[in-house]
Amino acid sequence: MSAAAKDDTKENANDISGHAPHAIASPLHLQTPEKPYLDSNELIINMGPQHPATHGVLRVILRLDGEKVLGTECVIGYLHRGVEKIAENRTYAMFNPYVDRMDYVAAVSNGLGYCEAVEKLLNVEAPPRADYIRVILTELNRMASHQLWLGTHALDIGAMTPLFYTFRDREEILKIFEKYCGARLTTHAFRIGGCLYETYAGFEKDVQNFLTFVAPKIDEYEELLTTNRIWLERTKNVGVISGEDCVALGVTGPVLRASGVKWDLRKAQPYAAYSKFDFEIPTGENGDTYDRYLVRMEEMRQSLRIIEQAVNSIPEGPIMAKVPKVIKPPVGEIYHSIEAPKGELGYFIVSDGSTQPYRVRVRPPSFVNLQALDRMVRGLLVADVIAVIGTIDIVLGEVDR
Amino acid sequence: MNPGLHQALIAVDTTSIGPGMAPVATPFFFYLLSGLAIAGGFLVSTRRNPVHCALALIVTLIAVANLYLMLYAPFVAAVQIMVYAGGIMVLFLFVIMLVSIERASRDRRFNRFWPVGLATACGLMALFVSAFVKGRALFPDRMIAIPEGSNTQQVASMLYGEAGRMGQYTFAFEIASLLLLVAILGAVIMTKKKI
Amino acid sequence: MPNFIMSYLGSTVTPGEAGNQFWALVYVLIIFAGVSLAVVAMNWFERKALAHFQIRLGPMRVGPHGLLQPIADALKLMLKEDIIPAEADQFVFWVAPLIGLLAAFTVYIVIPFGPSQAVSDMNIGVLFMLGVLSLGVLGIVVAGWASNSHYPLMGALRSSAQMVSYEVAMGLAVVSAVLMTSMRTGTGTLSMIGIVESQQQQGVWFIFKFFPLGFVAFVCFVIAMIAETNRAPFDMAEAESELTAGYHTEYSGLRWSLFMLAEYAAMIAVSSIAVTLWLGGWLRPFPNLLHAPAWDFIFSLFPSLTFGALAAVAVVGAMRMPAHSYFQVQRIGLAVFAALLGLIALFLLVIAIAGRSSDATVAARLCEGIDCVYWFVLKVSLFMYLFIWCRATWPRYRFDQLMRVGWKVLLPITLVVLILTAIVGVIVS
Amino acid sequence: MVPITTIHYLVVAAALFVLGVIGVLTRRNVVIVLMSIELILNAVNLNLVAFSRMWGRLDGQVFAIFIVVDAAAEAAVGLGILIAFFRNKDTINVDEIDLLKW
Repeated sequence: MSAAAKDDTKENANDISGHAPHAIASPLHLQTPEKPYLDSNELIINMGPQHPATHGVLRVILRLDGEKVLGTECVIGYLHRGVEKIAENRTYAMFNPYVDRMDYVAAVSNGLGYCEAVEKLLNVEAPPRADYIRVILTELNRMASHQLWLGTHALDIGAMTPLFYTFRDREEILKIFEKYCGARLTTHAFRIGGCLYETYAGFEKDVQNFLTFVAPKIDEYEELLTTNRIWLERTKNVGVISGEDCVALGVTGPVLRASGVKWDLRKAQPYAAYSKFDFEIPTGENGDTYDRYLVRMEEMRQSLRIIEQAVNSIPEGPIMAKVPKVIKPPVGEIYHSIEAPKGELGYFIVSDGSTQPYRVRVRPPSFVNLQALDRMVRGLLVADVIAVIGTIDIVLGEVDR
Repeated sequence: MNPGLHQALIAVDTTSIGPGMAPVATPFFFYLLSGLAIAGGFLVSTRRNPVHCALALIVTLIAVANLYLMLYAPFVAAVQIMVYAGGIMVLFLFVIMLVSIERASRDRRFNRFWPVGLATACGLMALFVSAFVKGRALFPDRMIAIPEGSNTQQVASMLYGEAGRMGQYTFAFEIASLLLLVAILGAVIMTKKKI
Repeated sequence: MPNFIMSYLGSTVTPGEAGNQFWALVYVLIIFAGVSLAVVAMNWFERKALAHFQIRLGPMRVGPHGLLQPIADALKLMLKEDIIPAEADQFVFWVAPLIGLLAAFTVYIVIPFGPSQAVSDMNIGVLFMLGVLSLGVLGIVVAGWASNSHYPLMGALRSSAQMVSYEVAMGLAVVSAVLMTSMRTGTGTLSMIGIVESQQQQGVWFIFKFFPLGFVAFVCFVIAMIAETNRAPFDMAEAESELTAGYHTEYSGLRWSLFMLAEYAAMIAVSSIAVTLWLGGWLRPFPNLLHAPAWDFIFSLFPSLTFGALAAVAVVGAMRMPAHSYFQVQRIGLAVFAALLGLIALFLLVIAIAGRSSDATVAARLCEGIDCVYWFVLKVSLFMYLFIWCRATWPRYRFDQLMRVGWKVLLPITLVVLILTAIVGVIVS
Repeated sequence: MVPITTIHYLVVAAALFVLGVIGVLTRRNVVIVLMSIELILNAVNLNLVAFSRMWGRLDGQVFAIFIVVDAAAEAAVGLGILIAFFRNKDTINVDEIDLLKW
């Protein structure tokens, strides 16, 4: 591409981002893996914020040599709503629905993390029945999140059909949510201290029906993709990242496990009722896109196992612990993290003893995992960038908050 | 050549090829196609933007291919369209997009020596005109029929030979294939960044 | 005047060969209208078939079972504002869709729908069609460049590289089929009609000739033809998730629909070529084996039976419409459509009976013509289904993998097949 | 109307040839110079095919095919050199390509 066109892009990039001057120049300061011959072939393009494959409003500035990626820079913040600041002006209970809007694909997990963090701060424990309900809904939500990931990831790589299959099955999960709490996506299912709603009549039966319904469907997805030659070519050895790199970058979740690190908070520091269930942590070996795919597929099956055990052994009893009407935690701070579908979701809450948190800081898995993008796509092609963005499984609501 | 004989030759020509094969409205299509070809050629040497030049050249190439068809050379016409318009011109467009065009479209169109070049071309044209005027007798008006239906077979037998014999041009044909191979290698080596 | 019009009917050569300009023009118009109609039908069929692959219904609202959806879409696209980006090269932007369209439609001149149902039978037919098809890439390249935008330019560069590469494999596969035409007679032919006739003479479709050589060449051609028309899984040029829409990102409205028209016309064209070269073109199954007037009559019934079956499907659809008053219009519409199909079936039936039973030249020729066109179109529609099937099943290749498949897999295979075909041909004859 | 004979084709070919020569000698952009060379080759081809028709022999057509092959080779190598040059000097103007070594 010509020098003139490149200059145009640079200017446009600056106009849109509106960064301070030193930040503006950064795309050109990206490290190059090898010395360029001459820059006559370099091309800088903006992928996003309006691009069908960036899962929302992610903007990736790509520096290309032909089709080869020399470097990337993610520009985020197009969906920034100031969730953490909002928390400082809301009571603890009032802030609860806001967290659902971060990772809106896995809203139940977000709520669980927040409720448990505040419970720790208050020093209360949810009753066992509430814990079991929480596990069932959270694992259902993990299924839903992975299904949505699979559909969109396959669509990014060009396979249209799995999207509709996964959406058909995800619909059943959303129906259960709707019957339980009236909402499908941003559920606000849990309250601080337990659950607000008792399970509806036939809840167990619905869940068990879903389990028998969905198990063969997972095989169906795998049939479409796992041994598909083109799928293998597009995903094997694409976006490889080593376990050490993952740990160094703070990457968690399936991405970390696919690189061979057996780290799952449900086992490492069990919360809710997870210590009572028997399940495996699937890990990969190569840390490539295909392994991440396999790990997530296996996680869906493990989720089914957990749900089955939980539904079969759900205890009777109260669903709400004794929590004061006005929540006023003692002065102090707490960090509590759970294993969300995308990785470690942590809440750091500082209390000054009033009804409102002094500071809430969220550690969103998508945001941290996204930082590995550049490491994964250097030297690959443009099409691989799409595949890698899909495989990291980001939700921009959570990245930008 | 007297006009009567001339007419007779033309008449013989069309009948020998058969009633179905004779092109219709020959003069009209000839003038249309040659007009297109020359207009395209003019645009190639005058347009500022290389992509416009390439499009004009494609028009010229297709018009010339149709002129070949009118000359009963369908195989050459097909080769012209396949190799020139479908292959070489795509290569040209590819290269135009790789190298700077924005700058080229702002730059001066002609080089420093353009008056000299133009004068030379005018001289050449004068030469052609004088040759056509004085040497009219060299180019008889006759057109000898070439069977169109077996054109491809005949060209093939000249290139490959038939019935186990080498054709007249088989050796040249092999050399040409070697030339192409060398050209491919040369182009690859030339454009590779690291060999 | 009637004599002038009727002069060609009863002839057994193409209008181009008969030197009949009037009928050549009529054939051109018929083909133009037919291909446009086929593209519209293909549009509806692709959306419905793809939808049913993906457990959804597809268009259902505009007309019964969305039958009028393509027309509504065409209207919408035609009425849309014609946007030319300010920085685009106006003239080139304007002319680019026309180049692709012209290239796609010009190919149909040599495609034989029957022994005399072609505009012209050029003796360089195969070369002509390869050459003209390769012109389609110019429209794409020029469109990508004229948009003056990054994604279209990348799409254009990708597709030019892709189409030029796959043309090589495609050409070699075609050459091996052309080589097969020379097996019995000693001299082969490049004429499309000649190729089908030599399949009839040799008594075998070239897909089964020298099994598996013909079959391998055919498969290579099918892969190359999917790549050549920029369809999934080779839709690099317009990879939606990577390059937004590739070379036609900046196009909208009528111009965009011209690109789509060109793409679908090219799909039908390359399928026709595959059918002609390997699947016996217009020949019905077993033309030599089941050669008797009775068999001729039975096979002549197929067109009317097909339309009758379609009419029956439409009738069942109309009866299964929900009883709600909202569906009353749709029910009537579908019934009318069924009646239309039934009428066509009846018409074809009458022609088949009249053509096969009497000696009236015009009726017999019409009947034969309809038979040929029917078998040809049937084979081509199978290819259309194949295109949709591929699109629903496979992910997209990456660009370097695509080039690798083209140069390192297809090219050597077609070369080897070509050489083996020549060797086997020499040994056999 | 005057019947079309060989001389007509020769005149067209001469016109194309002269236009090609003008392009080669006066344009700055090397890509366009190469295109003009293609124009010249086409003019020659047209002559050859017209003569082949005039004499009723196919040698002219065979020569035309060889010239097309030649043009393909020339375009490939020429454009290859052009790209290599552009990469090193960032220009494709004949005025600025005036050193044998850099």
